[in-house]
Amino acid sequence: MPATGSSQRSEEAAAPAAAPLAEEHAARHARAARRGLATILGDRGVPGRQRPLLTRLIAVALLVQVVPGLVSGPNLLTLNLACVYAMAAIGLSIVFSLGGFVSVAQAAVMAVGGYILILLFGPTVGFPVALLLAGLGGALVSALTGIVGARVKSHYFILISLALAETIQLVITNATSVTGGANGVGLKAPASVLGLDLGLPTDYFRFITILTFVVIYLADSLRASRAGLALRAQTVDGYLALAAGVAIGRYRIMATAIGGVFAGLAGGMVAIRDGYLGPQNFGLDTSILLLLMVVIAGTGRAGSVVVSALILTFLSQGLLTLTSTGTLIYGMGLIVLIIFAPEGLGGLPRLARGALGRLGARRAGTASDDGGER
Amino acid sequence: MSTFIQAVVAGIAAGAVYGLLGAGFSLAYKTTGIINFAHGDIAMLGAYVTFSVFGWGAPLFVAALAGVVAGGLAGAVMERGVLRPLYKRPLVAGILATVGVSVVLQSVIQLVWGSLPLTLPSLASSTPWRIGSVAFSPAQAVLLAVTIIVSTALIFAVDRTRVGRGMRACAQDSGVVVLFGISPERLYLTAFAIAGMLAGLAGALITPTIGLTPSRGVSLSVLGFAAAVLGGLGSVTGAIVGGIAIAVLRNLASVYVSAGYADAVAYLAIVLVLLVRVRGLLGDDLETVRSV
Amino acid sequence: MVSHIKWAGAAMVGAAALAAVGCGGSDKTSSASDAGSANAVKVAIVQPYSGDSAYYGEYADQAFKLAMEELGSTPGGHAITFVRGDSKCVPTAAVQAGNQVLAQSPVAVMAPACSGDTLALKPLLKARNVSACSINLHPEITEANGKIVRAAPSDAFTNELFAKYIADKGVKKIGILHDTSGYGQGNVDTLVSSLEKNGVKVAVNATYDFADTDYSGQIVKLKKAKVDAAYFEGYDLAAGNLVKQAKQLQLDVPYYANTNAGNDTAEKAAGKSLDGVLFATAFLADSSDATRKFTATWQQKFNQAPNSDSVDLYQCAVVILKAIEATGKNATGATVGEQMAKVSAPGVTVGTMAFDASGDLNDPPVLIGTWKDGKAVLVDRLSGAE
Amino acid sequence: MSAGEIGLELRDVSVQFGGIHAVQGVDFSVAPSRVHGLVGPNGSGKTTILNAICGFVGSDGEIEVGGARIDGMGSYGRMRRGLGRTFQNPRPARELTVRDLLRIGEHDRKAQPWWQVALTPRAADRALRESNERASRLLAMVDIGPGLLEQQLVNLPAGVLKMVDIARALMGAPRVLLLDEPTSGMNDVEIDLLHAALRELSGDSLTILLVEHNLRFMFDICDSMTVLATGRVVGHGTPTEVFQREEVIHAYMGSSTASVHESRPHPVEPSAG
Repeated sequence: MPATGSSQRSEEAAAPAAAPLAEEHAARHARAARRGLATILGDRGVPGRQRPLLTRLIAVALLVQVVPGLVSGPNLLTLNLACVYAMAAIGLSIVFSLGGFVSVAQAAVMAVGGYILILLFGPTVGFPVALLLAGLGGALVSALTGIVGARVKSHYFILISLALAETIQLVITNATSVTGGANGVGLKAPASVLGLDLGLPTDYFRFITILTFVVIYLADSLRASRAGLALRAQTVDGYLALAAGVAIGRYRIMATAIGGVFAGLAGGMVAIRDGYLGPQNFGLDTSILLLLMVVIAGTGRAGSVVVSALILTFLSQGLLTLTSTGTLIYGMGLIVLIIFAPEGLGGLPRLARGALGRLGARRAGTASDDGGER
Repeated sequence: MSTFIQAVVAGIAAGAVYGLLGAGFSLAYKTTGIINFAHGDIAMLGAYVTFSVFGWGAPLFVAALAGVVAGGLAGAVMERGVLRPLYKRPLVAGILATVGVSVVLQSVIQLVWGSLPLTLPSLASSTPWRIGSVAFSPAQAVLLAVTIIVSTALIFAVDRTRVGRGMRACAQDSGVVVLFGISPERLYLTAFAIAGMLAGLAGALITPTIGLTPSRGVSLSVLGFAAAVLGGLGSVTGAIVGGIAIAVLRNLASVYVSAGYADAVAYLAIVLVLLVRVRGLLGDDLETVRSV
Repeated sequence: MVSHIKWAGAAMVGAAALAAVGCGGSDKTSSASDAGSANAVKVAIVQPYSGDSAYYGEYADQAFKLAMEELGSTPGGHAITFVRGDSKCVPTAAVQAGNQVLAQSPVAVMAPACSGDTLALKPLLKARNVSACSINLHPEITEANGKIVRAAPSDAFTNELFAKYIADKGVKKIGILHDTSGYGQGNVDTLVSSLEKNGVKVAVNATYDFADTDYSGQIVKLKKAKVDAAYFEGYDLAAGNLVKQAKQLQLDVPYYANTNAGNDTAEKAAGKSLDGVLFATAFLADSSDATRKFTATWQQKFNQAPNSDSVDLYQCAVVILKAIEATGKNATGATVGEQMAKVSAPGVTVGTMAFDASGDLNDPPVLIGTWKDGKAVLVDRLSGAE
Repeated sequence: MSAGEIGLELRDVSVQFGGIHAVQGVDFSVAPSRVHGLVGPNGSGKTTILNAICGFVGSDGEIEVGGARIDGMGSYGRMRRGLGRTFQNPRPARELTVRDLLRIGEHDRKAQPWWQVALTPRAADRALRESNERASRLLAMVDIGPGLLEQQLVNLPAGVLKMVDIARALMGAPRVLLLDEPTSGMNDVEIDLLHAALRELSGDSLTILLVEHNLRFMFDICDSMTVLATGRVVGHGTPTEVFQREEVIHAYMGSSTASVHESRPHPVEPSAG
């Protein structure tokens, strides 16, 4: 009672206290506002509010209807893989930009989900149940890194995630009687869901698109929620988060768990896509590729992670194979991008808008009024 | 008992090279704060250069020196060309840039030397001496001796020279090094050049045992990283000890536990050490109190 | 508003990426002839083209080059376009590469040189009704009415004879080290069961990882078990390194090894340590007139000595070309596959290549070789005519 | 203002860093509606005491908020018991806006499961509108218009950032507000605004603990003070009492104490509330 009362009352009486100085003050803020005009114009919209669900649904419906007609053959398969990677990368972006963990274990978390699905799914366990369990398994393993990782500093966390990833690899490779070892293991039955035959690349695309949009929606919701905000605060300044009453440890573990759910689902979908799983494709290189997707996307919305996943997957399937020169170009491109686009793809439009904003401000002269309010 | 001793002795010899890798890794990290995932690839570059120079008819010793120089150059070029703009940026930017360098080095190696595995003869005979029932070869002895000499020199240099003290100061506060009359940029360059030389040396030393393949660098980076972290990031002595500890642990695990899970045992040990040590040092999840 | 612009931008970037890959990414054509002509067919080569095993891809390309020079580049009037997939010696990558190339409807596939890759590809081949020729040694590659023929002896066949050979040498207790690859696992599984059938006890059966640099732990384990023989399985470099490190640690027992120990790389890695190591193989340069002739041709053309992999890949190229030739006008995956199963083509390691009902080579060669003064020499011939 | 109540009380609080006593045996208590100041030279342990109250550093001794013990709790538990805290140098996160920061401040007051945003977007929007209104009202108190809500923190002048940080602490509706050097980085205009606002706040039963170098500001606003030197309490009292005691003057500022006595009280009406 007294706590809320204090701020309530003071709000009413605050204005007259500084009346003589208000003008100068307002001018100062207007100046500040003008300086940040470009940034405000570039703002990602009102946080906490999502793009209307209807728009998203229409977008999914369009994609699901149109794309399988336009894209076919190898490109559709790669597109499907890109969607899988996008899901895992969105998960990693939660672990990374909200949890504050630089993890190189995301591919291993995918492997856990993948193996859970491929070993469970069959006549007795249906596909939706197996996929959910894959997500759950991913969450548990990923949360483990969070629990251990919350105790160490970031450089050491990388090694801890590396240790987990290598251990998962070793278990898969050595437990041959269960996992098939390096030879891998095949899917026991064809999967279908919602009337879609997931063995067909077109139907697989329809399902994975829907799934990816669900993941994007959930990830954006998390980011926009108070919990997401608390997590973002925590990555910037742990004391600030503590001072706001955020239970940092618990929240970070939650972030790793949620990131793990998405990776587990993605792993399960790899198993369905290929009809086969082996330990090798969940190695360090895949984890690094996912980390690249996240960093190149910048710390923006899940949508930009999808874009960078698309680009990097097509690059890694096209440019990277068959020649060493392709790899060379890829490596150099990587370095250039990291050096010259500090905020990744997400930062590029902002840079552009910043330039535009400056231009616009110069032309309009007094754009400060709508600059503040928008 | 002799099995145990043999496993330990062989582990020490193998671990010495991991230690060298870790020492370079640690030195670069200590000065610049960058975790270098291209470290192992620089080692492979040094090894490939050693191979070529040896192939032109130079004595192995000279060829190895050429490999060391090549490693140093690669380290310096990497620092200048890639890492310099990244020191003020988040950890992950530096890491991914070094991954980029690793990709570039691997493809350069593949373009220049091809993907067929290549090999080098040892610096010394690999016919073992027998001490009791424990075998120990001159090649292993040379490896160990070089590691001890180089790391002692390195520790001495870091402790006693102006540049070395600058590096240590850099780890605390890059502003302070100006007081030593050295620019931080030069220190960073020196640190990466030395780290590269250590990597090149490790590459030249390890090649006779493992041969040359373009993508071997990744596992060497991981080993160096693990050695450096286990020993305590930033400490040269720690890295050497860490490297040897990892190799010995792996050997003992594969003899007495399971060869398939030897790496897992080593990683588990590292994680346990980290948990105890880091908690002991910091007490909480936040390192220090916000400065007033 | 802004977010819409962002999405439009994202869509454009995505589309650009799609277009770029669609136009230039996935295949290289090496045939001079017009791919659009009525008689053009596609042949898929799925091999490691990048990574540490990229030399297999190189061998495969060389094998086709040589075979097309010798048999003609338009078998049955078909201009051949190659579509390549990079399997990286990683089964999952092989599935991805396989999906990509099979989506372009090739009439035949050169299966990847790493067994795990081919095993992972098998269901795809069945689903697409395309046949492949394989050089893999893993026993489960072929099966009755499968879609794969194998131009090399199965490890199951080789190891049955090799195990008996080892037992006949008086070995009672053996220690085995192998890698965790699909090939390594399959090889050792067949060897172990055959050894046990012949009364040899397998005291140690330990694994090492591809990425390992040091095998001393595993070797000490063999010493501890006091084995009276050792069997080392591994790809070329690892096979050599294993032998060398075992010698260094004074594991003073007779060594046996898989076919890769007969390759040049193994010899370069291990040098004199390999002398006296007995390995089972299908190809030795100096074992017959055919192999001597092939070795000379290959050496002259590509400036490197052939090994058991390159010779088997060459045999596969011959099988595929011969099958396309025999198909006549209507070459599809199904028809070429039929012809592959009943092909009869000149071989190198065997006089005439023909396959049994499950796709395995009739009368496959099994040679015992060893190294002597830097040369791989024939010690014994356990199967196959000269 | 009920005299018997206690807003914040410290009994025999000590903090050690690796064997060194940064703070030793500190006692004081502050009643609701009072502003209490901690003064002392650099290194005398003022901020450490704030950190100890918040649980950022481990401490011995008893700490009570509103009559309930909070020592032994984690930081977030203490905040939920009604602590609010500002920082001397708030770190402006690049990607956070003023609105974001204020919503973070509200964290422990309004639990919102993250899936609420996904499953019931309308309720989430409503919650967002409410917190926007609260934020706007708080900002108005220090004469900042609601237009600033969308501003990114990095673009704020230092003084405004400090104001926003204080508003952030108030979003959690604390009973006890801990202020760490609030006036540093502020100009005179802003200091006056802050002064008025703090008076206003303490007018209701908010307890304020203040660490500050601006002695004039302290003198004007504090109801009582504790003087610290090398981690120990060397004196208590009203500002007038404190600044007259010899040992306090010596321990605190040495020569510069003269300026305190010479300076006239700042002409701000303390009776605005």
